[in-house]
Amino acid sequence: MIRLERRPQPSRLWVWCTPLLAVALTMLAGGLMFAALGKDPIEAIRTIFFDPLFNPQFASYSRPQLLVKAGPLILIAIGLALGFRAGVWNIGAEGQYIMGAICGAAVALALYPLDSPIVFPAMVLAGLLGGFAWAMIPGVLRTAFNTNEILVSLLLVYVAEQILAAMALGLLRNPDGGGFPGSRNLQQYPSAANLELIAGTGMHWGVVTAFITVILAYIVLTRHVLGFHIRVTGSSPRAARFAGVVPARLILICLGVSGALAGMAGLYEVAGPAGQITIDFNSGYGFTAIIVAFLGRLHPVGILLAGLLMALTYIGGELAQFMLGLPAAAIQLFQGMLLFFLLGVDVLSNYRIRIGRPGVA
Amino acid sequence: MDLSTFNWLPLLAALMVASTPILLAGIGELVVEKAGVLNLGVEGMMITGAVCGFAMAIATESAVIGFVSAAVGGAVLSLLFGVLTQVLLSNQVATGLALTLFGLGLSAVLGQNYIGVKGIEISAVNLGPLADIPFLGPVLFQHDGMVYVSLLMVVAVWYFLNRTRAGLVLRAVGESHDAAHALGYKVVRIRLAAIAFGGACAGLGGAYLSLIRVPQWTEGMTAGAGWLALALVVFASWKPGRVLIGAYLFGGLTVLQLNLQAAGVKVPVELLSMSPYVITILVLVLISSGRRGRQTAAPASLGRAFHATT
Amino acid sequence: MKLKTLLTSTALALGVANAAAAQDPTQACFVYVGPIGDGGWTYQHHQGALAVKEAYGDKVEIQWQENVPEGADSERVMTQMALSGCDIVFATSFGYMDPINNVAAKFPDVKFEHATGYKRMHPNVTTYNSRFYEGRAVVGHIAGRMTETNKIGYIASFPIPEVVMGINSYYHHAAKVNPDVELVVTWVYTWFDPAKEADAARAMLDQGVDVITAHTDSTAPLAEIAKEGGKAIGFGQASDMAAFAYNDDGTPGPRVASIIDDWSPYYVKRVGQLMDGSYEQTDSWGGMPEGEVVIGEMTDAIPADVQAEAQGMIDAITAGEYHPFTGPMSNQAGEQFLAEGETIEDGPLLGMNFYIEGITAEIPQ
Amino acid sequence: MTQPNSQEAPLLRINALTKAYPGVIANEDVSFDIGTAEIHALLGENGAGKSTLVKMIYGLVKPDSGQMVFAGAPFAPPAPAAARQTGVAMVFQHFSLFEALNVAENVALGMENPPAMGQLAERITSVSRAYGLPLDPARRVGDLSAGERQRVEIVRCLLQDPKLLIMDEPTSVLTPQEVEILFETLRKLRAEGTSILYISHKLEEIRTLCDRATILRRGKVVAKTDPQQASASELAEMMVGTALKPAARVTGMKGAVMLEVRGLSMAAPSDFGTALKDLSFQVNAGEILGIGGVAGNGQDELLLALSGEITTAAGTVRMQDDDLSQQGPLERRRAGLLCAPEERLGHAAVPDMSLTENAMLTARVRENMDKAGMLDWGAARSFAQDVIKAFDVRTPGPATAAQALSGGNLQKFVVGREILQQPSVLVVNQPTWGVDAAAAAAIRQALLDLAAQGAAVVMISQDLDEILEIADRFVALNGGQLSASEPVEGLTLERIGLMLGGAHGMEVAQGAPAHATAPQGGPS
Repeated sequence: MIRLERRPQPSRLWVWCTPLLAVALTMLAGGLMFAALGKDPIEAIRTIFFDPLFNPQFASYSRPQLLVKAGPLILIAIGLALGFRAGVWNIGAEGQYIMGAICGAAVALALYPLDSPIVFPAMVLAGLLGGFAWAMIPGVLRTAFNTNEILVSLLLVYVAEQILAAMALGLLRNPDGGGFPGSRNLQQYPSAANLELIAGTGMHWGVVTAFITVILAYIVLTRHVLGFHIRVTGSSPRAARFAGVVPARLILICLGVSGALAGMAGLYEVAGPAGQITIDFNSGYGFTAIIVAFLGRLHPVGILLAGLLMALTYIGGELAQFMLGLPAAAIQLFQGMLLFFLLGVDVLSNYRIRIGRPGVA
Repeated sequence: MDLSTFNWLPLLAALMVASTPILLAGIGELVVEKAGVLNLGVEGMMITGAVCGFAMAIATESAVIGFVSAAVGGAVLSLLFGVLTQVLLSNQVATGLALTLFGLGLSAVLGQNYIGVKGIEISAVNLGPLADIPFLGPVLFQHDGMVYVSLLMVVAVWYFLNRTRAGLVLRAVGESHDAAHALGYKVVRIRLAAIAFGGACAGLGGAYLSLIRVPQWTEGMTAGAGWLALALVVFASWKPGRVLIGAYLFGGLTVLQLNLQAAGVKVPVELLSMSPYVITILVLVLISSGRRGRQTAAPASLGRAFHATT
Repeated sequence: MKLKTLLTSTALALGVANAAAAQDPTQACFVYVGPIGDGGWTYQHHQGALAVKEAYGDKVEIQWQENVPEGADSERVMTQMALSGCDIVFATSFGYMDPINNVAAKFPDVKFEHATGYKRMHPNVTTYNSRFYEGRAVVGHIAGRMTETNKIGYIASFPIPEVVMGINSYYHHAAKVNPDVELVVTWVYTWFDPAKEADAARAMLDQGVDVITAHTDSTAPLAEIAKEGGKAIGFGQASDMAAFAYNDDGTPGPRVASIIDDWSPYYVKRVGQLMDGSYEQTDSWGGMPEGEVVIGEMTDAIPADVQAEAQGMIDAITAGEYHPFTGPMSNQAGEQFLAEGETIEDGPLLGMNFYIEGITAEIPQ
Repeated sequence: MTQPNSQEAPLLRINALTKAYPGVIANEDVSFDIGTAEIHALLGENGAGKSTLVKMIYGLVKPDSGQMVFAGAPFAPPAPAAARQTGVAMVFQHFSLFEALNVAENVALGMENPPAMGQLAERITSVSRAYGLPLDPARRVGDLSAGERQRVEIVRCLLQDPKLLIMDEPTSVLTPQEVEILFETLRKLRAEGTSILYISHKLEEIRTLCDRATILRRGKVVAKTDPQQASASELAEMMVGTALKPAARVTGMKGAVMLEVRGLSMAAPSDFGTALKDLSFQVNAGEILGIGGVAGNGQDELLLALSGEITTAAGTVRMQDDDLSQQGPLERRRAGLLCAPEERLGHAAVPDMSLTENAMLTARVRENMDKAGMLDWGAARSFAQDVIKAFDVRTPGPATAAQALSGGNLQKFVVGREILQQPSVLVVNQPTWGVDAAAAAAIRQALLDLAAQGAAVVMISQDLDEILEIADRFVALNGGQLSASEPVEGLTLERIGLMLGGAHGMEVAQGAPAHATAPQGGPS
């Protein structure tokens, strides 16, 4: 009989070892799946995990692309992790991401074709506020009426998607676009474009912001009273109150920050890699970021690594698809396995596995 | 065109059919949440059920076997979530999202050979003279069997939760797993059973899409129905009867806007498309701000991990 | 079947021509917006890709990637394709327009082909599209002749010119043969959601519509029509959807004809040109004459005379003798935009954002 | 009133039970008998192994070795259901109740084969009346008082006609009068032939109620005795192992009024809470004010109102010249008003955080542990170390998680953390609840010392003995209202019982012996 026994405090060793174990298990199980689909498992694993980093043909391109892909994931996940640590469950980052993109793009399109250095900062601000405002809806409902923020924030994603479709077809539609849905391409509006800062590095303002946010979040969580209060609130809300935390204020801060970061991520994406508002502009970053946040153990550095790992499986998965002819679904399944293993082995950092006579009847 | 020529009768009949997938998935998720577990992976379980049901129905030419396989498929997938969250104590929100991702991928891999295959024919249940009753007949009594199964399921779940001892135990586990454990109830096993039931119901809901509603297999065919089912449970404030009302309301809104369009009435489509979500949020606010609302609504242990300490 | 002979003959011809030039196989790469398993848009493009492979055998390699979101992801995917040695990249969704031009700028030696777009910012970018409205004209004609309730339906995806021109073509040809016909348009705001498509079909049937065509990709509307037991009909869309042509007992099923997007001739042609060196940048808008729009088998549900009329229209269009948008045609306000005998220019057609006279609904804004 | 039962075969024979958990042996070779129709006391300090032992009897935990014999047959229940079927019922210390469910549903959950709900409701009504524990089967448990909740547990047991009833610390939530009524109920059960295993650390109760006593210390049986023959101090010594000296009380000079509460009213913060109604009291420097009362009468709420976690109307909470009513916990700490709540894990301390972090939790403002929001963890660590040293907290060091400490050690840390910040006013709630005797004595002494240094101490406690031991004045908190204060000197238990509101709606069991003098039906 195997049973679990709670450790008095999480094991530091396992906190670092579990992700490696999970990746190894995923390679094993994924390899079996690829073999079952008639592909060479070793080649498939190599394509997913190593080619984006080391293949001489692509690596110089895909390495920076890792940053482009990971940037928004990290940015959103950091904000979410602050909330999750405080027990504030914003799972509607996808909606905040959309609203940030819409608001930021709307500012750019309203100012078009003004050529001025204020355009981009104004967009960033608008994106931030858009995401912030969208996150404030569950925030205010939670603090004023005690409405469950998990459900409200999730439901608002679908509302935001409808707004996005309406915007792409209506208000923000490119007047020179021949009636096709979608806004002007902001990449072609120099004052508004979020381009690579140093060519060939993938570093755009969003990635820079993500890195800065990782550092700030680390400092806040470990050194600042706000981070301390966040951790205390998540661990025991009553103790937090006792320590002087005003719960409503903390909820609003957490939702606000995560919404603002998601909104900024949306703005950087629409002004940069994506370029324009389209009907299905959002591609699930907001949901994937939740997973990234958990994979990173809600720790800023962990999130940085988890975001990069996630980006690696995306890009490596793409390579595996067209190099080896693997169906997209198999890659999705593979990512699902990775997540399951990561979530499953996490138990080792908080619990000891005991093999022996059952203690519990 | 005006509303006087609008044909309401078939709208009501269509509403029952359109609502059945989310009704099935919703009633299953209700039981799961009543046991104190939040499984956000409904979408993944539905689509897995859709492909399992379709494949087996094609293989055996039997709708019944198709639906049973869908239920089994959904339940097996849900147990993956169950083992992770109940035994390995992973976070329920993250695991549920991962389950959706996994289910979408799995179903697409399983369904590769069924693309473009025509589904089997499933006819309406013959209810004899009932079907000929004017007005009520066409609205209520000319449907396929699963519509009635879904209605029976609502009644059965209501009866189970409110009138049986097992249902009482399940609610008790959802309210306070520690107290239930102290009384000797097997919290983890009960929750696993509830999760499996939820998975089976979601599988049935998915199979209803692939076998009756559409009927065909295509990747991603659930198109967000699982999320709507999750909203539905909240909208219903965890009461089976209200799940029925909510499902028919949500399904009705979709059908209504399409019918109004078809009747030539100009409707704000985007507004109507987002209305189920907006209405659910309003309902949430109402039930949570009401006096004692919170206690009577959500199961107290919802989403919390349980680990027996002794 | 016609298609097959076309393919084999092309293959033979080109195969001979290129026998000497064959060293490294040519890599043709395809970017799909949906899953191949959608049974519609992406599925048909993939059939085209497979036709290329079948036509040239070892001399080509095809690679593809499905489910590629528009925007940044597609740009990366196309770049990786170019880096991996693709010689020609077909991007099969409108939303890839700006990304493909960005990538094309970086890889001048790689050919890029963009379906349904209009931007060719670099010499190595070609755009191509199909004149689906030609097919709509044919099914519109059939609809006008066969409706008994005088209500015909169109399940519309998004209010964009591509869809609007389809609606106009459909209605125009139905009204031409049946002035009493009334058009019902239902916007579902999705390209792919089987349940919703089924609901839309059901709603139209319930409101008395008995002929339905869809601008969405699934077979769900046909399955819904089948439940009417022969009282209503529909058409296959994008793919042939032959499964719905006949019921299990052999009687004609709900799908009486279909509009097939056949990308094979175009893909086979372009890859062939690339291999034999005759490749040039083009803006191609093929239709029935090129074999890109094909009307699938008309079943016996369609009366012989109607079949003959429809076949006549197909032949006329294929021969270039008839353009579905031929005047006189007016907009809803009654203003004539095509005079008697005048045919529409491609420019205005591609930007069409109004309904023609006789349609009572309004395009949603 | 010893029962003549020892000559018969025992109802339950416990033979050499041993149960080990990693790092600790909870029970080692425990053997004793419980006779038929006997009230058997199981006496021991916190952590002595009482809970583990009863969990084994109830089927929640399996012994590593040893056997039990119940009514002549081998007894090894694999699960509580089996134990219940054999005739064992248990009233839990921490209630095993479901707040959102009603009384009848709660009762049904604890029964093996409950009758239909309607029938069950009738039986609940009749049984609860017969034993003087009236209950409305349709009420939601969440709306019941602590005493009423205990009745639900007892009635749940009685409905199964148990042969052995296990009661784990049943009186901690009862007023003295309610305790007396409970005792009558238990005696009536004994007269009907039921055996009772009565777990407690309250010596007086055991001496008045129980026929025999088994005393556990560190998992082993250290003595078996007739409690009615032993004195309380003898029992205490057997339980603790050493003789404890009572707290040394230095009656210092009473100074000026430090804390004044005037007309404090507060709505119940939760559905299950108690509203505070017009409370007024003063505490002087150098004085300990004892606020007594039965659990659930507003103790937690009063602490919240004093700590600033809930603010109240202006002018209701004052320290000397400062009106603190509208201030939050941080401002109150700055002003010198510190608190130590009852619940150690989750309120006074964060379970999974280290002692250093828990030091930061409340000592940040007074001990200057931050600059402009940036935390000085070094300062927190050394402060935690100071607390550990000054209060003899047994722990490997300040990096240990709070939940890894024993109850007594953590309580010493929590109280010590506040005392070392040199408060002008210290409010403690249940300072020695669930704490071993040595730690309890140390904490009481620390409170006395603090008062002697000129601080004002408010001690909210449900342990009347504790109040009588160290408080100067006593007020009773009952239903969210305060009685007038009385000096502790010369106060009797009976007087205190009356101040606490007598028995809450309880009736004396029918046919109870005539010596039950408790007043009936006091205000509830």
